[in-house]
Amino acid sequence: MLGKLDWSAIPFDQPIPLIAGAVVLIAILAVLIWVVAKGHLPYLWHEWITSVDHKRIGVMYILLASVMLLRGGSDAIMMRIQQAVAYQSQGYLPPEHYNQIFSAHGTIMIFFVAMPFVIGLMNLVVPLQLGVRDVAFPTLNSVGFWLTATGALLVNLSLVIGEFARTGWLAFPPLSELSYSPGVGVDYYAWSLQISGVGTLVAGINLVTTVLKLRTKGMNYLRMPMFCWTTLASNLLIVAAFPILTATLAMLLLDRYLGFHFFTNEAGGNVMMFMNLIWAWGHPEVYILVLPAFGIFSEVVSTFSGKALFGYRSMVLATMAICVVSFMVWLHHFFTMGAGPDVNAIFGIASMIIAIPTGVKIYNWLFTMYGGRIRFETPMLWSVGFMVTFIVGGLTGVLLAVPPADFMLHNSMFLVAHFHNVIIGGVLFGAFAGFEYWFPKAFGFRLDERWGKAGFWFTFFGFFITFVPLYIAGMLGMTRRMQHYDVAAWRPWMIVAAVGMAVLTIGVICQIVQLVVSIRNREALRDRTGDPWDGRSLEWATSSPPPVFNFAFNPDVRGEDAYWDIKASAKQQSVDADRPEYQDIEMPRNSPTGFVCAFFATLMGFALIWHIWWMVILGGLGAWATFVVFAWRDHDEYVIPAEEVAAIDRVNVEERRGLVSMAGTV
Amino acid sequence: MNLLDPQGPVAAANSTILVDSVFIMLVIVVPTIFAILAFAFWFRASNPRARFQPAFVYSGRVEMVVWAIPALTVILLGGVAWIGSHQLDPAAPVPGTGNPVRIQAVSLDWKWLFIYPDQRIATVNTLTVPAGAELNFQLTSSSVMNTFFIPQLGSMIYTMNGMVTKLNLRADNEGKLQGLSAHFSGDGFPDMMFDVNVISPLAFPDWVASTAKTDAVLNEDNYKKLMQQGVEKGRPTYRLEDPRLFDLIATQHIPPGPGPELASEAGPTHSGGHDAR
Amino acid sequence: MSDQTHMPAGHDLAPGDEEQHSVGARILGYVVGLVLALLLTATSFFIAGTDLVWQPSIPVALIVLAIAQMGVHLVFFLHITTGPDNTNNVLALAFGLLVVFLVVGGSVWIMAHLNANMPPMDQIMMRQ
Amino acid sequence: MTMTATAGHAHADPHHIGVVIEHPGPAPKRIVTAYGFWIFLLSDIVMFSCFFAAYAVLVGQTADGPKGSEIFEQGNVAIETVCLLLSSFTCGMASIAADVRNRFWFYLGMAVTCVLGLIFLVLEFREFADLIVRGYGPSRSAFLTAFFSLVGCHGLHVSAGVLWLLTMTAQVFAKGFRADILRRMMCFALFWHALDIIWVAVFSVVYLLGSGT
Repeated sequence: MLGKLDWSAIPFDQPIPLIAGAVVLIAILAVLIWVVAKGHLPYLWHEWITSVDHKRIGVMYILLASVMLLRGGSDAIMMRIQQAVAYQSQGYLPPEHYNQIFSAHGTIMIFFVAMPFVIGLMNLVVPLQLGVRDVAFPTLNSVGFWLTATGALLVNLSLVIGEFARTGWLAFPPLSELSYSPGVGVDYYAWSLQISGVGTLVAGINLVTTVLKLRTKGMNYLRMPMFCWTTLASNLLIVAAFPILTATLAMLLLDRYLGFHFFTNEAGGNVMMFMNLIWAWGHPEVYILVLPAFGIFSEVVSTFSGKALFGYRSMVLATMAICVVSFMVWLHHFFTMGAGPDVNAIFGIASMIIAIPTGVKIYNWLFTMYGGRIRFETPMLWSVGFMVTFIVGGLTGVLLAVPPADFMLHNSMFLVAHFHNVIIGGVLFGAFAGFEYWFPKAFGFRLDERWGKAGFWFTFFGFFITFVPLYIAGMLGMTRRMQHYDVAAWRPWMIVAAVGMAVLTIGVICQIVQLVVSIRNREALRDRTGDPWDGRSLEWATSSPPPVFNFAFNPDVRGEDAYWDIKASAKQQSVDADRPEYQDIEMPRNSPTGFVCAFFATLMGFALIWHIWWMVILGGLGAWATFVVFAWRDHDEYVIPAEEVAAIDRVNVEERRGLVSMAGTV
Repeated sequence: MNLLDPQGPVAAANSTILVDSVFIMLVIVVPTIFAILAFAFWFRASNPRARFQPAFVYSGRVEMVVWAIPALTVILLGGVAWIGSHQLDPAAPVPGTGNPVRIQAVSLDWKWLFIYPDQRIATVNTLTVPAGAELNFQLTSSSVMNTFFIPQLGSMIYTMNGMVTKLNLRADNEGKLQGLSAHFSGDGFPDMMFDVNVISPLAFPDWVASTAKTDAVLNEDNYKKLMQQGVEKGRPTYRLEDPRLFDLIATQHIPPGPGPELASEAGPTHSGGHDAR
Repeated sequence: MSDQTHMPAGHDLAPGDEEQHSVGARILGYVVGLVLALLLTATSFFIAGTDLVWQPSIPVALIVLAIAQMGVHLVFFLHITTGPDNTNNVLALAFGLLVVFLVVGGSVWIMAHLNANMPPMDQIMMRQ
Repeated sequence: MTMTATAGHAHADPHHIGVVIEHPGPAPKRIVTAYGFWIFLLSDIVMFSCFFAAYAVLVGQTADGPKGSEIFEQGNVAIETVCLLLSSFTCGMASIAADVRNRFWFYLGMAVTCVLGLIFLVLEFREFADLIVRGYGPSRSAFLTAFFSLVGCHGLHVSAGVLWLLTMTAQVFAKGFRADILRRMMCFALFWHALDIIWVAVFSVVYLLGSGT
């Protein structure tokens, strides 16, 4: 009846996950009870869960990412403590638990923190920057989000029901094959990634189509803000790379469920093929994450320097070059497998070639600052911090692309330090910069500067205190994923890294406090202009938060160099010019499709993991039925009447006109 | 285990390339970081002496330079990478004094088996080699992937079941080194460290002779016992019954190692956990 | 980028859509496509089974025929053209094909080198 | 606010591009939908390419089991191919009928497409069942694993296509040729033609190349 599921799946003998799970469960229940008791449930359902508004979905993506950041961060803290104490001893985490933790940490941080964070920001901002009312496929957008959330839910479920993979975040066979990982851990891993992967693919298709086909009048390609360009590049990579992940995991699952022989030791399976395919996805994935961050930094640096972005065309060229070349470098993840000198050298050189456009980007930001009037508000701090940090990451990255150097450093703590250097220093700093920068746009009030800056400094120094020791440990021959070790020389560095982790944690706490403080002081921090930073692109041309239809009139973009002109003209247009006739606006109707679909996906994923076949069929039928019902509906749009548009817009315009005339007198 | 303290020619070349590459890049990275901080500081909004130049958004000259700097660096490093990958290919010969020593390494769950087919001996978790001689490694795995790595001798390489990878090394100085597995392979992975004893070429035959006197014999049956999952705390040595044992493993005539016992099929498995402790 | 120079932006076609033709012309397009595709298929099957052709050249011929047939499908069934109204569609297709080429070609190349460097079982046995 | 005035002039045309044709604004829904689906198809083809790559790598790994030339039946494949080709044609006819809102020809075209698709599926199912009965299932060797996965993946797509076809025909029956249904019909036609293209690669690479030597 319940497949492999029975009481032994609950880890009663392991206090840490059980307590953690209980705490999370109680928290969720408490929130639910509060929501129901306060009568917020209808609001939540109508305004958020079933919403197809790209801004709301963007916010939900970021919320998911933030919650999962805390989960992944807790894993990181546990790992750093374990390695600090487990010198010539077993530490406090037994191997089967420690191995789950580092696997979950990697999986969560990449798939459920970094990905949703950047996708959330893109969702929130790109339609606004393009001057349009929504993304190309609003309902699918909601489906994509909820499927990502399903994946996250399944990963967290593994904490209390069963176990998570003990194979590392990429589940290399044959260790991940049934014979060496007979538990459900790898199944949790694979199914949650398959389900959230569908969500990511949907988001990618959606955003590519949005950028290419939905631009407001006059928004030629070379007038798009840089963030739109990096969004395009990043989502093209999603569309091209995620199917590879889907196929690879499908092969692994076929091996595990139906006795196929793609990657097994037996019957001619080839484990190297998994390495090859997973990295053919894995390397573009890195650029999927970091390209949007590059876009955010471009926006932030130019805004806070009071200048247009330096070398815009170079930036576009560099972005698209990275997009294409990132598909030609994946072998550098397994130089040490022995593919021979020609293959190694060619892929090594191709990997270095990516450093050229990336370097160009750094210099362009540098010269954007040159001759600017730089305001060091929190987003700008993150950006300058990123530039310094990321260069170090780039240096070690190019170093690892030199095969003979990689022969010594592959899989070492040096490598761990390197990719945290680029993922934290690049993606996470970028996500935080974007968060601080666009928060007022999403919610209508700014974030507290003092706590934000404190958060930055703690994170910045915490990062270096944590990861410079790991670089050194790598140079001392320490390899990754050690549950314990007996080498005295490594010990001091692990202790320093644990201290750094504590500093990093303070940084995260500062940001949580910042959020709380800002919400409490929201009236004082209110942004009435819609343009708190003196921004340069169209998202600042509407109110904060924007009305559901974003723009009462689709802006008409003129002028060759988009940024400042667009804003100037857009502002004047919306503030000064006499408004033409207001017209009815059609907006997509809210739909529970995404949520219902995710419900069945969760059911199906869970059933597949535990081999509960009747439930699999139920989930599959349910998902299909959901789509049929969705396809059958007659009215997928509703109309906001012209009077209502006018009423909303006039209030905004009045408010801003007052502010602008005040600003003019200063 | 310091990578910058190489004990053989391969590691020496690797670490020299490593250090060279870092310095080549530092030549541009340091000025760039300095420029970032300097520009950020000088052009702060509160500095009245900084000239505001909002029109400075394009300069053909700067763009040329900006593309040229990373491009030239990459050409230089690319050259190093090309030559380096050919000369330091793991399978490339590393000439040494005296006869080369053939060593067949098998990664087991979770220990290392070193077979000396010509000497007809085998050791577990300890590798004894003569200084100065070329060491020809052939490597495979009894079950899952691992990576064979002696940091101070250089160049790591994967071990995989059903496949044979090749690695040539040389140890120049007598002494004790440590090796490890650099690819996660399961619960006992951290215990896959092994000792490397580099002894004088004169003492090596003696060591072989004394090892060959051991009672323990490594044959197919004993090997199958050895490859069960578990951690080996001792340093057993064996007489090798059949010098073709490695070929039998590599060609899967001896089937791959079994993995954890299936008693714990559902839920968190603890097999190996108690072994590792 | 192309809309910066000459492309009369705004005249886009959906992938799969044809420029306005009469029904007769459209049907004719499909008929031509079907006939060509059937011919190419028949040739493929014929070549694979015959010994009239120099044997080692058969794989090349089959691949060329397959590419030709895919081209026929793209042109006559999917209505992909080089016209300016199709630029975006063709660019997307080109990107997709590039990725396919890189993934398949790269994988085969890498795996061939890996396999060559790690003599599989039969080779070892022959050496004994 | 003093900057705004100067900025307008300074940035008017810094790159001296000259003629610029204004972007006309968001594309109509039909183009947006079809383009999105086009992108999906490309991603689907990338997914297939992985299975092709796996097949290319594993084709020699027969583990003493049968080789391709020993199990492939040319006649069967030829019939399958003709079925799919004809169904592509009839699908094209159905989409023309939908565009001119001719119900009879639309239903006829879709029905024939469906039947041809089903014949294809039955033939493929028979081939698979026959192989499994003979002990040459996907667990027999890595080659058979790759073969079953690649061909089966295409078969699954065809099955999904048939399901989609039936659902959509029912919709036309219930709702008529509404704009959103016509958009879906366009996507379906793209899907069905794309499956045919993939099948061309499958029969060339797997069956024809595999049956020689």
